[in-house]
Amino acid sequence: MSDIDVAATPPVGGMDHHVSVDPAAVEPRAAADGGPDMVQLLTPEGERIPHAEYDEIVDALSHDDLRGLYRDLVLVRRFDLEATSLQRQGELGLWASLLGQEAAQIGAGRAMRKQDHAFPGYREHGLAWARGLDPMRLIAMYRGVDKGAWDPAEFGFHSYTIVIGNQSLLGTGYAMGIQRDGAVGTGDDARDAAVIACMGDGATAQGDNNEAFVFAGVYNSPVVFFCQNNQWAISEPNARQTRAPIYKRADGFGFPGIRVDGNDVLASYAVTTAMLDRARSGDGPSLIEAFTYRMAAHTTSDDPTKYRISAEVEIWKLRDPIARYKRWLAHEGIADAEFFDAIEQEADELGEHVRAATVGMADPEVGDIFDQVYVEPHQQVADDKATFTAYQASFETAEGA
Amino acid sequence: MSDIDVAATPPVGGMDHHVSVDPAAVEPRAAADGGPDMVQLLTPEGERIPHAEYDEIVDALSHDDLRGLYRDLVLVRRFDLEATSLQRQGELGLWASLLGQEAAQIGAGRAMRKQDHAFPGYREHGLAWARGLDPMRLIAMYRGVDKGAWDPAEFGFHSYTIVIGNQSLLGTGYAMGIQRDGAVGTGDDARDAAVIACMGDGATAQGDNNEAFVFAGVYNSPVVFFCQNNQWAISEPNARQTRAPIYKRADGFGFPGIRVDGNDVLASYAVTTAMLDRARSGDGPSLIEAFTYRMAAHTTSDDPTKYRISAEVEIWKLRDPIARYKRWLAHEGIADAEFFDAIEQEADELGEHVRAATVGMADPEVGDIFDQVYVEPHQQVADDKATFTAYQASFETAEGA
Amino acid sequence: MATQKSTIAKALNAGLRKAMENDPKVILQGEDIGKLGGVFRITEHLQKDFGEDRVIDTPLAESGIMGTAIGLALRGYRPVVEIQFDGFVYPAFDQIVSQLSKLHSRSRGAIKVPVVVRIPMGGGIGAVEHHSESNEAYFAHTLGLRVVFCSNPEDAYWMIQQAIECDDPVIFYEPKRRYHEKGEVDFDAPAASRDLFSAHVVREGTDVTVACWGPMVKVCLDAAAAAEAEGRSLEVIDLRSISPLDIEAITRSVEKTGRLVVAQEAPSFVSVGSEIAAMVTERCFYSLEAPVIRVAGWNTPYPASKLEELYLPDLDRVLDGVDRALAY
Amino acid sequence: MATQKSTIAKALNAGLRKAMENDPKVILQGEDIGKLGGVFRITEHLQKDFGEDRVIDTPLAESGIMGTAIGLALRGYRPVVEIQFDGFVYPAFDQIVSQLSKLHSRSRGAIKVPVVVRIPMGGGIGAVEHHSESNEAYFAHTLGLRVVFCSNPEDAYWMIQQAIECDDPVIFYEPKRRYHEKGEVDFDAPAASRDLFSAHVVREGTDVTVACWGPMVKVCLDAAAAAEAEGRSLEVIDLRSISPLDIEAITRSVEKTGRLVVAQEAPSFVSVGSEIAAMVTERCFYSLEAPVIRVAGWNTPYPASKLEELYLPDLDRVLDGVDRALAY
Ligand SMILES: Cc1ncc(C[n+]2csc(CCOP(=O)(O)OP(=O)(O)O)c2C)c(N)n1
Ligand SMILES: Cc1ncc(C[n+]2csc(CCOP(=O)(O)OP(=O)(O)O)c2C)c(N)n1
Ligand SMILES: [Mg+2]
Ligand SMILES: [Mg+2]
Repeated sequence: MSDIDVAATPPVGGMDHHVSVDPAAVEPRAAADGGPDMVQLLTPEGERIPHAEYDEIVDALSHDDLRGLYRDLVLVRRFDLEATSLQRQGELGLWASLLGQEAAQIGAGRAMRKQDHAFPGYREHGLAWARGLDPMRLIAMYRGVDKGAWDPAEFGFHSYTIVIGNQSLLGTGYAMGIQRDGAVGTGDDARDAAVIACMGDGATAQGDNNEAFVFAGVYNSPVVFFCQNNQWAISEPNARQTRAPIYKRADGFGFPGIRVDGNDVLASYAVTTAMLDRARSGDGPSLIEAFTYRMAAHTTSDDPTKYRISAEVEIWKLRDPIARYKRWLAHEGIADAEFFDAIEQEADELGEHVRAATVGMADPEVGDIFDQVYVEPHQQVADDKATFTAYQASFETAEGA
Repeated sequence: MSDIDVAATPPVGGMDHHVSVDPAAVEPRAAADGGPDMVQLLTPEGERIPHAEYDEIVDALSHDDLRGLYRDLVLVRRFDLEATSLQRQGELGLWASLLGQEAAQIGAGRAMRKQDHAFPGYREHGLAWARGLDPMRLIAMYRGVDKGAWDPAEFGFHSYTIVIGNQSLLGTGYAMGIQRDGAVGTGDDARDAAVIACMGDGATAQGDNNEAFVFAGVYNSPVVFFCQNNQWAISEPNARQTRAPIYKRADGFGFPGIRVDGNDVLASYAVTTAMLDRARSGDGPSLIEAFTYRMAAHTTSDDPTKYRISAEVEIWKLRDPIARYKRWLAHEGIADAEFFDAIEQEADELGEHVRAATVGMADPEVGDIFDQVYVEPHQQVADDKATFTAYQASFETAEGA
Repeated sequence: MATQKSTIAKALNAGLRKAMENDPKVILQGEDIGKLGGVFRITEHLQKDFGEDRVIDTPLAESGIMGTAIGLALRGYRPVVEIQFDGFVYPAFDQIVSQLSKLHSRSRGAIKVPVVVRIPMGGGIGAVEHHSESNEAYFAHTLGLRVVFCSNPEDAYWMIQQAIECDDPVIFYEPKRRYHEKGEVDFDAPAASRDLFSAHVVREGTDVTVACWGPMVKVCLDAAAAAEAEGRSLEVIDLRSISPLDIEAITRSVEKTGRLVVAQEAPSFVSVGSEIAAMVTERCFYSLEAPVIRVAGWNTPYPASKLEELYLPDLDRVLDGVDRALAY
Repeated sequence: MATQKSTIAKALNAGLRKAMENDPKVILQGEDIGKLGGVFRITEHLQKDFGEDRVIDTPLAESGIMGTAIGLALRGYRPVVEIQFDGFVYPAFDQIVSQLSKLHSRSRGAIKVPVVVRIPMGGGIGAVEHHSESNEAYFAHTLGLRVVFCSNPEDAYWMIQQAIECDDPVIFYEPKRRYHEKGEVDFDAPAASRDLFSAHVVREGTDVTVACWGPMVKVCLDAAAAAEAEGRSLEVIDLRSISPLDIEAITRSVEKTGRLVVAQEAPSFVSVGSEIAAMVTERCFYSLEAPVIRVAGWNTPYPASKLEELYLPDLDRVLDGVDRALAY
């Protein structure tokens, strides 16, 4: 047909451009649904799907509990939106929005008992809320007033962790401590404890998370790995982080993995409850993949229009976690318009409180730079603090003079 | 029955001593066989078991090839034993014996094509042999003359790697390079290439190896992860490294894992051949778990009597890779006593050669300390070399005077 | 086109593009460097123009990025790796220290690993933890690596090209708070005409020498301008490379001025500043009128961002260092 | 039992045992530390006596070991981690730098992470690559960590106990080539009676101060003995702790002698020796008769073991350093 020798034509840029795997070929597109293995109790339309294993857990919830979940979802979303707008107005250095992931986090957080411990990343505002952490602590961190200075012991909620993967190992070690305290499998509901260790979809690629799987498996430790697959790691889709669906990772480490609809608060609650029970009773670790979507930018510094199409976001809007839950509550007659209005009102108040408290937040003590580097005195830090203090004082003297 | 309150008795050392998982409960003991999933073509008794998938590959081997494998096994074992005894006599700083793992390595090494590349750990003497590396290069490294100074490009056999896990990522990156060179899936037998990346059973716990699985999966790279499960990581059994059988790890990363009898040279050859073919033709990575046993100490510095019972070693002696292969060759009439004698003779010669060459090996050049730290000049290294040289010279002057 | 105004960010982008055009073996790897163009947009448009096989969005695993980059280098490629922020290089530390820095000497020269590791470094952008670190001391102490910093658009352009051409592994630090500062760049000048590893006297002076690199160069130049108003003449040296260290250039200046201030963002304790002080004192023992003064980040972890202004050495602290040197 | 002859290895074992007896929260983690007792037998018999839950054989993953140790500390335990060899600490570097060293300040003091990281360090045992490194500079530069070295059996015994009692994370270096050297140990002396973080003048002298730590202490003491024969009086200081650095002790000695030699196995470039030189020069500018002389491993990766004798500073090189200091 042609006298051009095709084989001899050098590929563009010296490369064969067919070597990359087409992401679409190995993993469903981000807009895809979670597939048949996904545990879903509430459809996006708010219809309740029966489930042999999990109905019992959900059915045990009182109407108060169920309304409480709704309240959590709405308040956390409002808080998050307020934080985003505070950042836009220059009041925060950065904000990582949880928009779209409320159900995954509230479901998991409310499945925890007092004695359980959560090891979060940097986007776990819903989990923090469920653990009783004052949201202003999160604001303080993103405002740059501190680095996340709460006491984990107080809330069973550990430091926000920015370095991807680190917290899973900390959580696993903590769970090893629970074992050594004899607080697993005693049957005492107030004693047996477990850990939730959070990770994102992108984070599953990190060595630390896989080592956490190894340790938890080998020691049969009471830790639930809770992966929020929000489809994106900044600009990279799932297919750039793993070739297999995330929940399938667990099996090769010797424990169960489950995919749950992360936009379904009942499913997230039920599956997490079951896995925490399993852990507390001594049956070891598990991996929950909460299939959800990051509706906002990665953080306020990010511009998602560079890498994802809005049609995808539109599809996920139809799967909104709050809308479906509200529909179901109303349809079942568990909550009425008055209740919804009251929550709306409370949300407004929370928003206003957060705004006022942020704007009025005191700057940190300058001593913070030096004072908690070590528990016990350290000569070089002490010397630097003295130099710093004298240096600062020299200005005051100069100004005073 | 007793008036002692059991619950109130504090556990010894403040701990509940029942929290550890019993290793035996989660993984078969080291002496167990590989289970029904294991690919085996030759029984320990030397009987050939037919296999629908792999017979074809083995049947394609000529009698010369088959005798060649025997020669490899015997010579490598002899070399290894000689090295061990040289170490005992103070000629080597250390030796890591491959005793018992010859078949796994020779099978894999002979399945490679010239253009393939292997990324070894520190015990891959059989693989090195199959790639044509002069065994004296290995001796030089363990003698402390150099740090493994061969040119990987020359042999398709990369540096010995001591830091557990590092080489799998290097191998995966190399495989990504093969893809970019358009040397995958072209159908040209002399062009399409693949990588073998080695790891031990203990090494599967390391973050790097799991990240290598992630990268290879995501990019569908032509790399075969070759894990020699010799049941021990120094003193720790498999159960301390993973809760699930190793070959099952692969599935959760999106590619196949296969357990093969690592003491069966035919099976190791066949499975590796199939997986390398798969990789070269563009179908991506795989994990081979070669189920074998470390018959010797971890290294000459190790004392295995501290942690394993000799009965276990006795069981594995009955599964010796060379004995079973010899039996089969003889039974099939592929090799006769004369051949076996000739190989024995050759092995003796090799042993003598290695001994003589080791004892006579020149010490390294002192310049080696400085000369290959950088490709291009570096002021501080140059300054140190000058100082060193002057300092050395000062003694000569002093002695001369 | 002669010289043109550009930012460091754009100059780096242009330098990477030029290197990729010149050599098909140059490939980029990192998190979000493809469609997004990197969180700082340093690789913007490069994936579109050079394809996904040369501008590789990697899984979120720095040891993996580094290890596969070394593997690609073993295959003959010249990978340029982007570490998203300074504080995220540590998962790759093992691959950098155990493999990247050592393969050449391990193999007695048979292996070359021309990998460039780009790290946006330093503070001053109001970021959360782990995003403001100056960790050059770790890599400078790791023999087998080269460590360089660009401080302005002009240098950024040719330095990144030279780093890529260098057959040794190079840690290439970029002062992230200066990414968008402008300067003249001669995009036609051949990269090879300068020396990546020699220091540059960016301002001549006679009273005190000030050695600095990366983001501190501008601070020190500003300090020198301010000092001039007070009748003090500072000589400012942009070291560019801290491994190797162009000690001759520093000592030449110190022999003249008799005084040296080293300014860096990193904590002083066991740092590059310590090394410069030690070396200069050894070499200029009789010409030094004062001990070498180090102006540095405090010996603490990087603080919450509301405190970073008090942490980072600024113009006043540099001048205070100068005063201290002159007080002898 | 009064004092008794012991090796460093046995003294460490006894110190660990004592700490475990005193506090049920003390637990050990590492590769092969159980039945085997560690590759150097430092934890010998401890698993037998304290059980598998307090002496934990871990998977082969250093980041995992470190991360879970931190997690255990968060639960109120006091983990003592064994890194099998110096060159294998790097996979744990991220956990050490990003979490271990920073959790206390991140939490404004709410969190304590009393983890001890034991590292058999240094060369001289004819080992293969990665088994002979002196990497203390990395950790000394990491504020939030404490870094100490024992140099003899007596110190090994009480220092390990104090390190375990310390509420800050401690990198505890053990000079592997000296594990089996003997010395007197008072096993009854309470550990608390000394100060882990203060330097110790191990030999008084008047002409030159020699500062050293870990395996170099013996070399320097031998050098001092040899120097005495030539009529030179060396004052030898075993620093014990390099972070914090007992700079007062060093300057006190230097004010007396006017000369300082720092001896270390690590390469000199951007090292603890650099810091000592910089600090001492700042503090003793007018009393120093000579610049601080550093005697160190060469600025290269650790060489093949047949060359290590030429790499490691020995008695002659220390004396050469002394000569150089005295030549001013
Ligand atoms: C070790 C490390 N590398 C890189 C980063 C920069 N970074 C912050 S978030 C992020 C993506 C995380 O994606 P994912 O795990 O899916 O979590 P998500 O943000 O979607 O909740 C990256 C690359 C980091 N924080 N830590
Ligand atoms: C990162 C790292 N940690 C620790 C070691 C020390 N070490 C050398 S070999 C070994 C056990 C390896 O076991 P396995 O992976 O099963 O390989 P095998 O020795 O059995 O071939 C250990 C812990 C090392 N070399 N690298
Ligand atoms: Mg995500
Ligand atoms: Mg093994």
